[in-house]
Amino acid sequence: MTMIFGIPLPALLGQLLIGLINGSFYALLSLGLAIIFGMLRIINFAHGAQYMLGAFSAYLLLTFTGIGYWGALILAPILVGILGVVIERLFLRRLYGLDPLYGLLFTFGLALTLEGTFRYFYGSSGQPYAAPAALAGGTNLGFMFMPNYRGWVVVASLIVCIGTWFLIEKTKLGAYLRAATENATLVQVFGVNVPVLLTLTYGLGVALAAFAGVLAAPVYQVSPLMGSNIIIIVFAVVVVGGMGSIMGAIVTGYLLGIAEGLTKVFYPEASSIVIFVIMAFVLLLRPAGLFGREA
Amino acid sequence: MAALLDIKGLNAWYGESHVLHGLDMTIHDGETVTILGRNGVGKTTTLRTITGIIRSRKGQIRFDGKDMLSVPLHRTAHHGIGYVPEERGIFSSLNVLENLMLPPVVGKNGMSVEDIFELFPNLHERRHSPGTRLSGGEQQMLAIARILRTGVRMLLLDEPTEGLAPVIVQRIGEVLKKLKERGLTVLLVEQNFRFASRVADRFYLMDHGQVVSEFPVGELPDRMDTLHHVLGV
Amino acid sequence: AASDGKVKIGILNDQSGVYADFGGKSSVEAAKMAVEDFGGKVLDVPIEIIDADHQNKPDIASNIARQWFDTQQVDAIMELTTSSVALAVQAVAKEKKKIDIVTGAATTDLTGKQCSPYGFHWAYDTYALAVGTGGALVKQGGDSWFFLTADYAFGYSLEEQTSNFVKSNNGKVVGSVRHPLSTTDYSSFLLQAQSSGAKVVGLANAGADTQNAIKQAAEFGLTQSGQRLAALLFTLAEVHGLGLKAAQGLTLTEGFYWDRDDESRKFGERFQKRTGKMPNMIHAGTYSAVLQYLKAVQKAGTDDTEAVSKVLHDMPVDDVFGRGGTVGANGRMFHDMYLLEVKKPEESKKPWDYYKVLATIPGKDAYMDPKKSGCDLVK
Amino acid sequence: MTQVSVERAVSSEPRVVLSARGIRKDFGGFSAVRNVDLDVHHARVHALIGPNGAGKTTVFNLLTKFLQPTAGTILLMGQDITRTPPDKVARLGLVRSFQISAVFPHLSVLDNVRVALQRPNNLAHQFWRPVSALDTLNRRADELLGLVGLTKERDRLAADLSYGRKRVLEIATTLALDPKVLLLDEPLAGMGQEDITVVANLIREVAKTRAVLMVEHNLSVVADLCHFVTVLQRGEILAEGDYETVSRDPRVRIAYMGTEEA
Amino acid sequence: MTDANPTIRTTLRAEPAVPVSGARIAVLVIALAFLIGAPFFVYPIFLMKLLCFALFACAFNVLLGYTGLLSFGHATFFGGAAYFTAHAVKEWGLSPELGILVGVAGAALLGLIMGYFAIRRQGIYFAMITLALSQMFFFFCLQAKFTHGEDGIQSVPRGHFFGLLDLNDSLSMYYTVTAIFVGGLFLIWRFVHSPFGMILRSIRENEPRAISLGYSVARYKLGAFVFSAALAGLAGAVKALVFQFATLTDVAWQMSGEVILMTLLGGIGTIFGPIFGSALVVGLGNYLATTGFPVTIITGIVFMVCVLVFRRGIVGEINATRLAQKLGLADRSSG
Ligand SMILES: Nc1ncnc2c1ncn2[C@@H]1O[C@H](COP(=O)(O)OP(=O)(O)OP(=O)(O)O)[C@@H](O)[C@H]1O
Ligand SMILES: Nc1ncnc2c1ncn2[C@@H]1O[C@H](COP(=O)(O)OP(=O)(O)OP(=O)(O)O)[C@@H](O)[C@H]1O
Ligand SMILES: [Mg+2]
Ligand SMILES: [Mg+2]
Repeated sequence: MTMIFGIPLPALLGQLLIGLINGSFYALLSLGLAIIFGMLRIINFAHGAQYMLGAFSAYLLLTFTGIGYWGALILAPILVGILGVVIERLFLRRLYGLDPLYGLLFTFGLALTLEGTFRYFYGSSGQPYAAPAALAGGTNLGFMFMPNYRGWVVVASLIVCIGTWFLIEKTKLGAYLRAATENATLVQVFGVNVPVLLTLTYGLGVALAAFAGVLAAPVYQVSPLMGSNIIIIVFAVVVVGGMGSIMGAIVTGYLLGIAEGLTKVFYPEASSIVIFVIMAFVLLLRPAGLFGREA
Repeated sequence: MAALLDIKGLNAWYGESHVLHGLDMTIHDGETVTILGRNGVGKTTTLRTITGIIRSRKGQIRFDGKDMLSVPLHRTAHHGIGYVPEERGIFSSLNVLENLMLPPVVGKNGMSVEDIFELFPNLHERRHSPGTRLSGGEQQMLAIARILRTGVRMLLLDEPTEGLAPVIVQRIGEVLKKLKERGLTVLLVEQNFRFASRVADRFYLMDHGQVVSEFPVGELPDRMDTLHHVLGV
Repeated sequence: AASDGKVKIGILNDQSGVYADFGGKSSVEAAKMAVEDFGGKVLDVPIEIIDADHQNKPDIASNIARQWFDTQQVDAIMELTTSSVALAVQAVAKEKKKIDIVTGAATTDLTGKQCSPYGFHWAYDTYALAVGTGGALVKQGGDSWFFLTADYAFGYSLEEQTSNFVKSNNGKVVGSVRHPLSTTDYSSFLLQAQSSGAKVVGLANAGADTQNAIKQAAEFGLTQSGQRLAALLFTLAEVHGLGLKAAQGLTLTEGFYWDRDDESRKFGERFQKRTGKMPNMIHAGTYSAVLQYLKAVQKAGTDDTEAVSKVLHDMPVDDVFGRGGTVGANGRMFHDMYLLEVKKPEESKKPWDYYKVLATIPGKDAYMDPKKSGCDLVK
Repeated sequence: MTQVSVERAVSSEPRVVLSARGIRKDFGGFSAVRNVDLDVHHARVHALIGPNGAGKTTVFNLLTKFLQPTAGTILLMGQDITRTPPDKVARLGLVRSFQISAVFPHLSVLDNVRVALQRPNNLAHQFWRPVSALDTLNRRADELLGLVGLTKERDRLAADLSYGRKRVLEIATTLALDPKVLLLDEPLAGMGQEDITVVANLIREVAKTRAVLMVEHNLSVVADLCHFVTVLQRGEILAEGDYETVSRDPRVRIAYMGTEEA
Repeated sequence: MTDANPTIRTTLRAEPAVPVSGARIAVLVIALAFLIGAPFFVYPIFLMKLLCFALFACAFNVLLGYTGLLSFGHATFFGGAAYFTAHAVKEWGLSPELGILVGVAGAALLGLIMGYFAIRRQGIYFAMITLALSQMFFFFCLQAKFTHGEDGIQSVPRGHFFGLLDLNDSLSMYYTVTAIFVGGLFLIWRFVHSPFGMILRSIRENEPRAISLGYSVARYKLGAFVFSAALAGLAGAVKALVFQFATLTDVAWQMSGEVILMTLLGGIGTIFGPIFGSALVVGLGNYLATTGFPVTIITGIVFMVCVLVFRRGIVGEINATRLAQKLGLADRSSG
C-alpha cells in the first residue's frame, strides 16, 4: 500500500473527503458572514445562533407540522430569513453608519438571547433529527465508507455557494449591493431602493446560515449550543479568507475544512487550534487575508 | 420657456442648524444655470435639498410640474433629476465599468457607453480598475459620465472642476456645451468663476442661504464689481 | 434542636447552561419531593429548600454559598454540578464548617486530595463510571478497546481509569485518539476507531461531544459493523435528547434507572408528573441526598454540622436511589451502579423505556477504596 | 503668467537633499509611475505638476514610503531610504502633508501642533507623566500658530475649523517637526484667497532653510513660488525646468495647461 | 488600509484632560469614603469581586475607549493571570505580592504576543483576531497540566501580604484589594492622560497623519495593548487570591464578552463608567442566580438595548447632562 507520512493513501483520501465535508459547513457559514459584512458592514455574531435556528426549525417543522427534511430544507431558510428581515428592519438599520463595532455588539447580544431562549425551552442536550430516508446508508468508495448524506452535503453546499457567488459578483443586483455598502444615499439618489436591498441582503445571509443549519441537523446534534461552538472558527475562516471577499470566504472555507481534517489524522490534539494557527501565519504574511483586497 | 424646476421659499436644516432661508429659484428647460457664492453659503445644501438627500426641508420644489417634497429619495432619479456630488461618490468596490453602469437608466435620451468612452478616453483605458484607484480628475469624469448614461433631464453638478488640471477643466466645459446641445438642463455650482462664465446662461448669486441676485450672462461685465465684493474674485 | 428555627437546604446547580439537563430545575423538584416524603418538618421545625443557578461560574457559586451560609442560615448545599464549582463550594463549606453533598460533579478529588470532613459525594464519580463501563463490559465480552478521548484532564482521567479496569479484566486497549473539546465533527476519529478493529469504542468525553460522536457513529455504521459504543459519562436525559434511533446499542453506566423495579418506577412516575421527564441518576441522587440529610438531622437531634456529619458517615443509606448504601470516611457514598444498554427503537415499549440493564455493580466494587483515595481523613 | 517674483529665495547652497532614481510603481498590471528621476534641492521650492492621474500623489507616497516602490532607489541626504518604513522616514526629516486635509479632528488646534512637537522634544513615550508635562511645548506651538495666523482659533477643536483653516493648521503641524524636506500635496486647494496669500508667503519663507516639493494646480502660485518645475504625465516625466521654460513647452500646454491662458 | 472607518473616531471618543474642578474632588472623596465604609454594609467578598471586575473593565477600556481597539480576547489576560498567580502561590509557595507580580508579568507577556499579531489590523478584524487568539489560549489552558482542566486550581492560599497583613481575614483582604484597585485606577488615569496617551489619541483620530509625523504607530498601539493586558492581569491575579481558585470560566470567550458589556453599559471612554458597568453586570449575575430567570437571555437583552438606545453608557449619559457639564464633571467634547 502506498504510504504518505506513515498513513496509507486510501485513509488519507478518506480524510481529505471528510475535510471537504467539514469545509462545506465552513464555506456556507463564512459565505453568509461575508455577504452580511460586505454589504451591511456588520459582523453578524448571531450567525451561529441563526444556524442553530435553522436546525431547530427543521426539528420543529417535523414535530409540529410533520414537514420532513426536504420541505425543511426550503422552508427553514425562508422562515429564519424572514426573522432576519424583521431584525434588520427593527434594529440593525439603526446601527448603519455607526462604528461597525456596535453591529458586532448588538448581534452578540442577539446571539446570547436566541441561544438562551432555546436553552430555556429545550434544554441543553438537544433534540433528535434523522437523515431523510432517501439519503440513509452509505456507499463504499473503496477507500472509505461514505455516508450518502455527507455526499449530499458537499453537493448542496457547492451549488448554493456558487449560486450565491454568481448572484453577488456577476449581477447588477450585486453591484448595487456593493455600491450601497459604501454610500447608500448616493445609490438611492441614483434611483435604487437601498433600504429594501439591505433588508433582503441580511435576510439572504441569515437564510444561508439557516440552510447550513438544516444540512447539519442530521449530522450534528440539534442543540441550542451548536452555533456558538462553530461560529468562532468561522470567524477565523473569514479572517483568513479576507473579509468581504465572497470567493475568498467560500474557497477558504473548503480549504480550512480540509486542513482541519488532515490535522485530525496527523496531530489530532491540535485540530481545534490549527485554524487559528493558520490565521496567525496568514496575518503575518498577508495581513489582508488570502483573498482580501488591500494594496 | 416652461419652468422645469421651480423652487419657492425653500428652507432646509442640518439637525438644528438652519441653512437655507427661503430660497427662490426657477430653471427653464434646456438652460444652464450656475449658482455662485462663497464657501459655506449653502450651495451644496441647495442641491442636496433638491435631490431629497436632506429631508428636513420646507417650501416648494416642483419639477416638471410635480411636487417633489413627498417623493422618496430613491424615486427622485426616476423623475429625471441626476446628481453629481461634490465628493464625486465613486465606489471603490466597483471597477470603472461597473461604476459607469451602476445607475439605472431612467430616461430615453441617455448616452451610450461608446459615446461616453469617446468623450472620456481615459475611462476606457482604465475601465477595469477599481473606481477609487482613479486620480481625482478621472473620478470627476467618471462621476459625470455615470449620470449621462441614465438619460435624466436635469443635471445637478456640484463643483465639477475642483482640483482638476486646467486642460481637464476645459474638456469638462466642452462636455457641458455638448450636453446643452442635446437639450439637457444643468444646474451648476461653481467657485471657479472663469469656468462658470464660459458655460452658463444665467447666474444666481447666493449668500446666507438665500438668492441675493440673479442675472443673465450678458450682464456679467456690469456686475463684476458686486461679484468682486461678494466673491473676492 | 435546630439552631435557628428551621432547616434550610440550598440546591446550587446549573439551570440555564450546558449542564442544565443534567439536573437543573428538575433537581430542585426532586429535593422538594424528598422534603415532602420526609414529612415537611424535622425536629419540629420547618424544612426549606432554596436554589440558585450558578451558571457554571465558580465565583458566582462560591459567592452564593458564602451568602447562604453567612446570612441565610443555610445548613447544607447540594448537587453542585461541574467539578470546578463543586470543589470551590466544598472549600467554602469546609471553611464555614457546613455540609455539602455533591451529586452533580464527577471528579474523585472531592473525596480524594480535596476531601472535607463535611463534604459528601453522592451520585457517581469517574471511578465508578470506569468500573461500570470498563470492568463490567469486558466481562460481557468487550475485551478490546479504542478510546475517543476529550483532550483535557476530565477525558484523560476517564480514559486512564477505564483502561485500568479493562486491562485488569484481561482486556486490551488497542488505541486511542484525543479530540479537542467541543469538536463538532467526529468522522475522522470514528474512521480511526473503525479501522482499529477494537470491539468497543469508548467515548471518554461528555455532553454535546458525546452526543455528536454517537450520532455520527450511527451515520458511519459503526455499530452495524459489529463494534460496540460505550459512553463513559452519559445519562438518561441525553439519551432522550439523542433519540433511540441514533443512540441504540450504546452502553453506559448510571447509578439509577427509573424502570429498575416497582419502587423506582413509582418514584419515576411521581417525578415525571412534576417535571415532565424521567429522573436520571443526578435527580435521584439529589433526592436521596436531601432525604438522607434530613434523616441524619433527625437522628442527631440537631442541625449542628459536626453532629450531623458524624451521623451521615455512620448511618446506612436506604432509599430508592441508595439502596443499601454506606458512606466512607472520605465522604464517598457507596451504592450500586448499573451497566446499561440503550434499546433499539422497536424494543422500546413505552415512553422513556430506554435501557436494558446488562449488569449491576455492587456498591463496594463500584467505588474506590477510601484508603487509596488520598483523602487525609482516612486513617 | 510670466512674472517672476523678485522675492524668490536666493539658493545659497543648492545641494541635493532628496533624490530618486528610476522609481516605478505598478498597481497590478498598471504602472502609475515609471522611470522617474527627481532631485530636490535644499532651499528651493520644487513643483510637481501634471494632469490628474499623472501620478503626482503616487510619487509623494513613494518618496515618503507610504507606498513601496516597485523599482528604483531613493536617497535622503545621502542615506538610502528605499526600504525604510514611513514613520522612520519622517523621523529622518522628510515630512509630508496630505491631499485631503489631515488633522486630528477631536483635538484642539493647539494640541494638534503639540502632538507634532512631542516627538522631537522627547515627550512621546512618557506614560507616567501628566499631560501638563506638555505645557513646555506651548510657547513653540503658539509661535507656529501665530506664523500661520491661527492664534485666534488656538483652543477650538480642529473639526470645527473650515476646510481652508484646516489646511493651514496642517501646515503648521508639519512645520512643527522642523523637517529638512517638506512635501506638500496641493497645499492651497480649497483655500480662500486670503489664506492662499498667507500660506504662499509662508512656504516661501520656510523654503529659505529647507527643501520644499509641492504638488499644485494653481499655476499662478507655481509661477510665483517655484524655482523648478517637473511636469509629470502618465507616470513619466514630460518636461523639467523653470516655470517659463516648462510653460512654453508645447507638449506641456497640450497635456496640462490647455490652449487658453490659465 | 481599506478597513479604516471614519465613524469610529466620532462615536468612540474619549474625554480630554480637564482641569480638576471642585465637584470632581468632591465626587472622588465621596467615592473613597464609600469604598472604605462599604464592607460594613455589603458582603465583602462580593465587593472584592466587584472591584476586581471593575479594574478589569477599566483596563479593557484603556484599549477600547482611548485607543479605539475592541479586543474580544481580554479574558486571556484576566483568566491567564489568575492561573499564573494561583499556580505561583499554591505550587511554588510564593507570597501573595510576588504571586500577583507573576500574574501581571504573565498577562503582559501574553499581551505582547497577542498584540503583536492583532495590531496589524484594525476595527472588527482586530476584534476577531483577538477572539481567535484567546480561543487558542483557552484550549491551551484546558489541556495544560498545571491548570487542572475543568477542576481548576483550587484552594489557593491567600497568605500574608508583604509578610505582614493576614489576608485570610476578610477585612484585611478587602482593604488590600481596595488599595490595589485604587492604585490600578490611578495608573490607568495617569496613562490615559499622559504624553503617551496623547499620541494614542492622535493615532485613533488619524493614523496616517500620525505616521507622517514620525510616530511608529504599531509600537504605540502595542504599548497600550500590553498596558491594558497587564492591568487586566492585575485584576485577574487579585481575583484568584480573593476566591482562592482559578478556573476555565475566566479564560473563556464569554468572559471577554462580559467585560465588553460592562464597559459599554458604563460608558466607553470614560474613566468611571466601567466601574458602574461592572457593578451592574456582576450584581445582575448574582441577583438573577436566585430568581430562576435565565441569565444569558437577560444579558443578551441588556446588550441589545444598550447598543440601540444607550450607546454612551451610564456615565456617558450623565456626563452629557447639563448639570454635569456645569459642575465640570464632564468633559468638553461629549456635549
Ligand atoms: N452635515 C452637515 N451638518 C451640519 N452643518 C452642515 C453640514 N454640511 C454643511 N453644513 C453647514 O451648512 C452651511 C452650508 O454648507 P454647504 O455645504 O451648502 O456650503 P457650500 O456653499 O456648498 O460651500 P462650499 O463652497 O465650501 O462647498 C455651512 O455653514 C456648513 O458649515
Ligand atoms: N493604490 C492604487 N492602486 C491602483 N491604482 C492607483 C492607486 N493609486 C493611484 N492609482 C492610479 O495611479 C494613477 C496616478 O494617481 P495619483 O493619485 O498619483 O494621481 P495625481 O497625479 O495625484 O492626480 P490628481 O492631481 O488628480 O490628484 C491614477 O491613474 C490612479 O488611478
Ligand atoms: Mg459645496
Ligand atoms: Mg493627487
